[in-house]
Amino acid sequence: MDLSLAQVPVGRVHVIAERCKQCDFCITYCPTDVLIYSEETNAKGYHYPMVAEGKESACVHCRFCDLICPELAIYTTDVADEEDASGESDAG
Amino acid sequence: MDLSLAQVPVGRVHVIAERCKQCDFCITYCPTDVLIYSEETNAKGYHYPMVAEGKESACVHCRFCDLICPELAIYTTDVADEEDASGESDAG
Amino acid sequence: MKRSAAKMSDTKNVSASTTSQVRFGGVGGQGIVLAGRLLGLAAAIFDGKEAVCTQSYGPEARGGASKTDVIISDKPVDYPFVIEADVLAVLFQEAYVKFRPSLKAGGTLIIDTELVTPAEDDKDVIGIPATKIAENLGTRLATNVVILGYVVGKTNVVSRDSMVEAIRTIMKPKIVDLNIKALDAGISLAQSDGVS
Amino acid sequence: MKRSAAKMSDTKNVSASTTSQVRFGGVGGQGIVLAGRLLGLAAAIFDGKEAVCTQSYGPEARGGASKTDVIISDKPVDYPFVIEADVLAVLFQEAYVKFRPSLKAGGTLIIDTELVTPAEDDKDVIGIPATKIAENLGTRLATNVVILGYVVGKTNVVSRDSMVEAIRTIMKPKIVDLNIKALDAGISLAQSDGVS
Amino acid sequence: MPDSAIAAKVQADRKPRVLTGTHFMLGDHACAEGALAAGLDFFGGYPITPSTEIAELLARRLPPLGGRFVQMEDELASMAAIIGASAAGARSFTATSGPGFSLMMENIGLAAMLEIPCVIADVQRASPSTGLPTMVGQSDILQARWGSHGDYGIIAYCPSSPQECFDLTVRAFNAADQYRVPVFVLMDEIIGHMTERVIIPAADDLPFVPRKGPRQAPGGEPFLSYAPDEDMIPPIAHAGEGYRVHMTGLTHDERGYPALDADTHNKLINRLVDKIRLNAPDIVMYEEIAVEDADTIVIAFGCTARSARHAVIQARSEGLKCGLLRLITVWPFPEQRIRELIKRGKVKRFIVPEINLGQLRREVERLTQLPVERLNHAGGAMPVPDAILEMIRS
Amino acid sequence: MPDSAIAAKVQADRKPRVLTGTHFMLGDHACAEGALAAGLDFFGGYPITPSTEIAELLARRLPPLGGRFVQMEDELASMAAIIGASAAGARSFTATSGPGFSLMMENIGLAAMLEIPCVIADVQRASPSTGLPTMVGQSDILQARWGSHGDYGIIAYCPSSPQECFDLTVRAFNAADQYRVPVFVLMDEIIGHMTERVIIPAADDLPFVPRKGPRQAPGGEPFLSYAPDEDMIPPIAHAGEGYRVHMTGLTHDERGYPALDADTHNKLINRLVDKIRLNAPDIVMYEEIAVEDADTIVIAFGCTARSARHAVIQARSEGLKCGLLRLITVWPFPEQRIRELIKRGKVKRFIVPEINLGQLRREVERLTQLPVERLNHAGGAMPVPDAILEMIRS
Amino acid sequence: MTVTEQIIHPAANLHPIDHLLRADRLPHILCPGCGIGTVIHAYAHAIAGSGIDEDKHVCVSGIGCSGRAAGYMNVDSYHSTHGRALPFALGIAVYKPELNVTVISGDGDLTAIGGNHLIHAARRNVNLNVICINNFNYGMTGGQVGPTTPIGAKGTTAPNGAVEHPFNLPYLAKATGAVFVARWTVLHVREFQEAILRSMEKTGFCFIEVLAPCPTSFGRANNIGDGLHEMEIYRERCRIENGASNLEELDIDLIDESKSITVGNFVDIERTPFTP
Amino acid sequence: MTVTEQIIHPAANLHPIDHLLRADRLPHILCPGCGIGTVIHAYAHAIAGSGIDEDKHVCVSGIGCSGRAAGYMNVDSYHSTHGRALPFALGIAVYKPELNVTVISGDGDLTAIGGNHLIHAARRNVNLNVICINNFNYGMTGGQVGPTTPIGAKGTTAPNGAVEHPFNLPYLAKATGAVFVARWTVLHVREFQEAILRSMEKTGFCFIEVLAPCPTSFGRANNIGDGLHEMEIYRERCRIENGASNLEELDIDLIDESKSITVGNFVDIERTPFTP
Repeated sequence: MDLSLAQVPVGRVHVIAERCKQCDFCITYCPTDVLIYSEETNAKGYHYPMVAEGKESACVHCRFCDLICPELAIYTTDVADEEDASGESDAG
Repeated sequence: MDLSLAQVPVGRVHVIAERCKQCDFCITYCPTDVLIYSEETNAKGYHYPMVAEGKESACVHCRFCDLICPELAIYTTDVADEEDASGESDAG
Repeated sequence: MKRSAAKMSDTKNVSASTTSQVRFGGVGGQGIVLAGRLLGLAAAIFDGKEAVCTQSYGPEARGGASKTDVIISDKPVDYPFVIEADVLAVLFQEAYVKFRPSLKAGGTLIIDTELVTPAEDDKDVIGIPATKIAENLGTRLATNVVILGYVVGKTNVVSRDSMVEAIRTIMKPKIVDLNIKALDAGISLAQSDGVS
Repeated sequence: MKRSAAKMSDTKNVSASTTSQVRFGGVGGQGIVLAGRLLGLAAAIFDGKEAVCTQSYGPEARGGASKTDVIISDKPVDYPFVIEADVLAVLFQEAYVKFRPSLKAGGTLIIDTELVTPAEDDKDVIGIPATKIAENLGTRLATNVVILGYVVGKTNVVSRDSMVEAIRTIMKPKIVDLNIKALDAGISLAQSDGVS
Repeated sequence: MPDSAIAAKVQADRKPRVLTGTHFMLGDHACAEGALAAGLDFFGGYPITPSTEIAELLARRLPPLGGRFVQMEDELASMAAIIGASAAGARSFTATSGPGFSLMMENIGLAAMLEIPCVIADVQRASPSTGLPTMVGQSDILQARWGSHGDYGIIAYCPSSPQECFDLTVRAFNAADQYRVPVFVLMDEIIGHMTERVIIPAADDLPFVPRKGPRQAPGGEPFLSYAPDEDMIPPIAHAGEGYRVHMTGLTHDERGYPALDADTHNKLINRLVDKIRLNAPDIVMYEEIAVEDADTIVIAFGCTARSARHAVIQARSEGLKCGLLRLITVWPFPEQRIRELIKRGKVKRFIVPEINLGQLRREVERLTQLPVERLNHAGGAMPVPDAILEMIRS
Repeated sequence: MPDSAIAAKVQADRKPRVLTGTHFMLGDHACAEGALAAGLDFFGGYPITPSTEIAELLARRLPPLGGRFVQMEDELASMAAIIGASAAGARSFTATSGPGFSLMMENIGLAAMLEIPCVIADVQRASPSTGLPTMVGQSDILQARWGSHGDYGIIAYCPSSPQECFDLTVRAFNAADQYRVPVFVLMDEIIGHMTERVIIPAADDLPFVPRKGPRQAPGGEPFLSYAPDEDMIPPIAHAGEGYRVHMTGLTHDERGYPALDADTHNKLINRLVDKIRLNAPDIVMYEEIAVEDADTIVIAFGCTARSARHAVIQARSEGLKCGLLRLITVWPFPEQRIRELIKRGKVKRFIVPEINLGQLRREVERLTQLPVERLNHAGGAMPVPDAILEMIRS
Repeated sequence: MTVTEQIIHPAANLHPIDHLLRADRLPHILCPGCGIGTVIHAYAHAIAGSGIDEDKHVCVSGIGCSGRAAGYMNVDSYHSTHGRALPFALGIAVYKPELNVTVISGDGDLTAIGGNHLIHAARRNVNLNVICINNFNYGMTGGQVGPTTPIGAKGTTAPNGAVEHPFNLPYLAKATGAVFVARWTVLHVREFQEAILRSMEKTGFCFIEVLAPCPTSFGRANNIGDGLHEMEIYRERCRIENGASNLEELDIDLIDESKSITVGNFVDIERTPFTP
Repeated sequence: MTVTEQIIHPAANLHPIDHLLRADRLPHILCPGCGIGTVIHAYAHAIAGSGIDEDKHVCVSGIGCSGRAAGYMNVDSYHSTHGRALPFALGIAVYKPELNVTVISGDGDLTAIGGNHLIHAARRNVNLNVICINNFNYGMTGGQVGPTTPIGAKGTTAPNGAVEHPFNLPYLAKATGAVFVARWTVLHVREFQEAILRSMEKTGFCFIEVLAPCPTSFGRANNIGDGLHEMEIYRERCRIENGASNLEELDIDLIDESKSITVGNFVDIERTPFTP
């Protein structure tokens, strides 16, 4: 599997909690182990991913959590991009 | 194409004239050119094969005319067999 | 229009209409369907009559007796098949056997002498050498048009000119002249009989 | 027999029959279909009553609210679905929202406190820690039987013995004892309320 | 290895062919157990909701009993395969729902034309097209009669309970063999997915009607696969029995050979239809409740008949003169019985509730000018008893 | 190279799309010319007697006109392909006969459910099964109405002449687009294989009814593919037009999204049936001869109507009070007109000759208790006028 | 040893193999020069030579000219629906494994409308002998092109020549799991007969493609002339390569005279047969 | 450079690719751990990355869990009948060649009931992108085995394990004429997405098999546990071999842990596309 990264930016993790079904893919396959499960559950009763304590700067915006997610429930943005004040996300 | 013969017996040609549709296969592919067309036609108006003059002993009972015939209208028997007085034909 | 109500006049003296029932009998590949279509075309389009052409198909593409019926009338033709043939033209022995009963008493029976041998007791059979004539014209493929020409010459059910138009309409240009020759050969043979 | 004509007596005082309508609401994988079948089996086979069990399927194999209805009566059951539930037991929030209206006024509403949060204005809700109880027995998979036990203890719609027989009949031997424990835990919890 | 697999299954599953006893059983499973009890030899099927439970049970139960279970590549293949197996002598069966039933239509016509017995369960769902796959419908009724091109006869049973899923499936196999015809068990999703008491009799108490075999030894005079007896049913010989049969979907003579003429066709097809039409008195089944003096007769089948029964009994208890005619066979349609009821002159109207837009109602309308009131739903829900009761009261 | 091939064809065949003029034309060819004249864009078909001549003509004529001709692998594929092409905006068409028609049934249901217009010619032959492939039948009449699972509405035209093969095929394309429904041209082998005068009008004189398109630009509010106007027909948007439509055979809401509940299903399916049933007055076509004072009315269609016409005119000339109601649409069935004729009180009986075992007769029986006399043949031959005449006289 | 005379038999009677044919139905309906009759003939000889009880042979056909084959075989024989001969035969073969079931049908029946059943029967390795008579078109309906029509060859539905890439049937059969795969022509009647015998010996899915002339439809449309002329094409251009490894290259091009047609027995392997 | 925070979005809103999905229909009906959602997601990204006008993309599906894919794509999308997605799509692609038509459906839909259309669409080289989601069983109906179920794997219609030899889909696609053939798993999501893009670029019949977990049916029946466990099988046993020449050897055996699963882009050739 190719998890190689183009560069090493800092990413911001976005979670759409209500879509999550707790499949574990994003948490398991995050190359930098950024994610853990939330305490709370969403309406369907699933625990959803969140950034682990101490991992706040660990996301490298590799987008694997985004691409692998069957529910379109998570994605990341490049903090640098945001500082270029480009409001719209073009993660796609 | 394999037209080789096991031995060289003498064959007798049997024609079921009313089945013939004059496709030419037996006449064309007889290895010893035994067959020609009849003058007369059958009920459907087809000329059927018959042994050419001078070819009376030419049939080697290779059975190709029989096997290739789409109409089951011709077969040969081994004269020798007949002299063994085995009445029934077992060309099949 | 959703609905067309026929005037009562439509329903008057239908029996007055004159209708010709022509049947061609043969075997797949002899072009009897073409013969029927030529006749129907000549009648329906160039003679301004009503005409219907139908054919029966057997399972065999080759070797089975088949027929083509042409009904020509001065009134719309309803039933599209021959019930009692005024003319029966046959090019194949099996077809002769199969369709002979469909000829009405006193109807015209035409056979190709080379292809059909009528029953001994079969009277008033008109045998013509259509195949030979066609061969003399260059191809036995024109046999169907020779016999068609004979039917036309014998019955005048359509005009010769309409037949020529029909041939020009349906056939490939390069075989038109040949077939007109075949048509005329049939017509003149019929007229030379002096029967019609 | 091609034909069976019912005696008129069949048609007398049907309304006299006593019928219980029990509905289980949950989500695929919680075993509410099994709960319903156990209840129906106990009633129909071991208590000699009439019983029908039906379930609704959604398109989702997982994640959609689903229900199982059990109708138990001393007369043949015709309509096989709950019209007004005497008992509604729910193990899933969506199912609570979807099926709450089907409970008749004064009917018994049972929820798993861990899985369902009732509306503030929802009165007379019986919340039980079925999941917790099942976990204490060794597996939350027995949650369905715990709540089933509670229903049985609460309503006596079938006898405890029949329920045990039903469990023995349907379930794999190695999990029978566990589920009987779960059943009894539910029953005793219900009776300890002293409501029934 | 498949043999060892079968051996393994026999180990794994020692259940007898006939599950004699009292059960709390799913309708689909009761249908499958009925097929087994009837002596099922071959099942060819394809998964489709809501019939899949039938195949799933047979996949477990049939091989250990020596039968053959094949999941085919599609419903066309399923239908062709069960005809082939039956041509070799197997009691054969498939189960499907609307979309698969549509795909089977061409070969249902073949089974009718070849007069090869087979049984097809159609667990009806809300249709047309994909519709509501998990929800109830009763809208394949006319398709079952007319779905394949041309005229032909069939038999169709409509169970109203899991018990009838068992009983009528057994009966379907017997009728298929007795009349050499494809027979349908027209279930609906509610009946198929309903669990209720099912009593299975002892094997010896089950009816068994064998196929009529040749009354001549093989090898002699040619056997005539299509020479009917007085009951209009010809005896049948199977592949491998030595009779050298030929069967064709073409119009054929009594020997089974193609005979491509209108007279042969007319004679053959009329027999295919008449062998069911004229034997209808022996085939038709229905249940009646209180029709004797009824001015209102409800005609219903399948799950709908359950609500109708409840409504009629309720209405009777209110003193209303109504009755129920519950159709157990929808095809042949019990024309004769309905004409009798009309002739009595007591009935003033019919009410026909169905989970379709009025299919069986059309059959009733053919028989009478009395009002035939409709209670239709296109699918997804069955009528509640009160809806029918309201119509009776009105 | 296929493009060059098309170019070559254009060279080879300069005939215009509409063959304006008077022709002596085969019924099958007149049907194909009707499709071309109606603006056919896509044909997907499979060879089957007696419809093959339709495909063969289109294989020559359609590509040079810029249309697409595809010979598919089977009839299931043919039907699916013409629905797909129509979903992209094509006027699409297939032609078949009984066995192929049976195979198309599932996807005919899809076309009805998706409300995607398409035209299917079924040249009926003697059936069931393979039957008599080269001989006439009229026994797909009820299959055309009920052959797919579930309830749905369709339109079916029955030409009685090559001229009507042309006229009604043109009409079929217009009706399909106007009502968003599959439309059948139910020919029979005799009409399909009959050669007769066909007059093709000038292109501008041909009726053309376009599909109702969206009344909104793409990209704005979601387009509702299933929001009907007052005529019960929703506008349609096609693949590639930017409306991002979704269409599913599942029960769906006005947006086209799956909505798996009984109420949505009931509403949708009732509309699918009612949009034809309630628009029937605009759709139904028939021809009448001398019905005004008739005590005997013959009801016939297709080739059978030709013998019926002859018999009725003959009988009238004999002073018998009879008339002919020739059905041009068999579906929707002209119920209203027949009720009117009955209400006049003059008609004493109906005679329904058909080349099947009494399919349309059933529809007449639903409307009256008057005698409905049958003249049926299972297939292979059409009734001679005298047979009908005898019944009129009797 | 006497000299040959010749015997003209009356119509009724009697070719030595007639007992395996429904001789009362001869002459058959097939056209002069059509190769299907030779296939029927070869199958009869194979039955006789198989050493298997004739009553244990079963023949199943689909629809089309080749589909008529079953109707002429004097064994239990079934003429099913278009494309469904294989699942019909599967039902027989699975229920009565003691029977030797041969499916004889055409290229259109088995590979166009019946293609799905072909690949699944091969995948399952159902114990069937399949003789696929390939005449490159639909004969019964009058010469439409099909999935075996060579590119450029004409048919009534491809008046300017077929544009679709045709199936390479031996490759398709191998790729889907057949345990015996051969291609012959009716001219190679001895080898063809041997191949049928081999398929009768083997347990599993055996597939034999046999090329046969269709003078009336395919021949006429493509100026091949009569059946004999198509036979001559086979004679001139067929190359026997038993065990050919490059099955993916065995496409048939009848039009380009420089291209040879590879025939032979290509695959003969063992694989667990289907016994559900 | 700031440190990451995390943003929890409300349900309604809004993944960056949502504009290519019918987001109002999310969450979809598929089970937790099912891989089909990842395929939908990858197809959306491929559309966005294709450089082709979104309005020119069309998605067609058949029936089954995978058949629901079309219903979630915010392009013109059609949910047809079981097995008929390919001929339905052919009608669109042939009539409007300017459209980029992708068929997304399941193994059962495309290779069991739809198998005939698959081999004929490949043979014709119809310009379609086919994404065949292989989860080794029928999920929607509750886990029956099918033509892709590995021998020995269990399903509700094979309680003792499947005995039929399964299809090797890349080999079948190549043997019938596909111009682009690939096999990936949803874990290889980047490579899979690249393969979809390639199929969108190419004119002709492109076939991508993508393995996806079905925890509820296949996983449970075969003790694989949840979707993650099946993903772990892919991670441990998949071997990437682009351009693999030995396609006939690429059968999948999920049960035997010693067997590797070959994935990659196997075929990428040019052949005259179907333009009737």
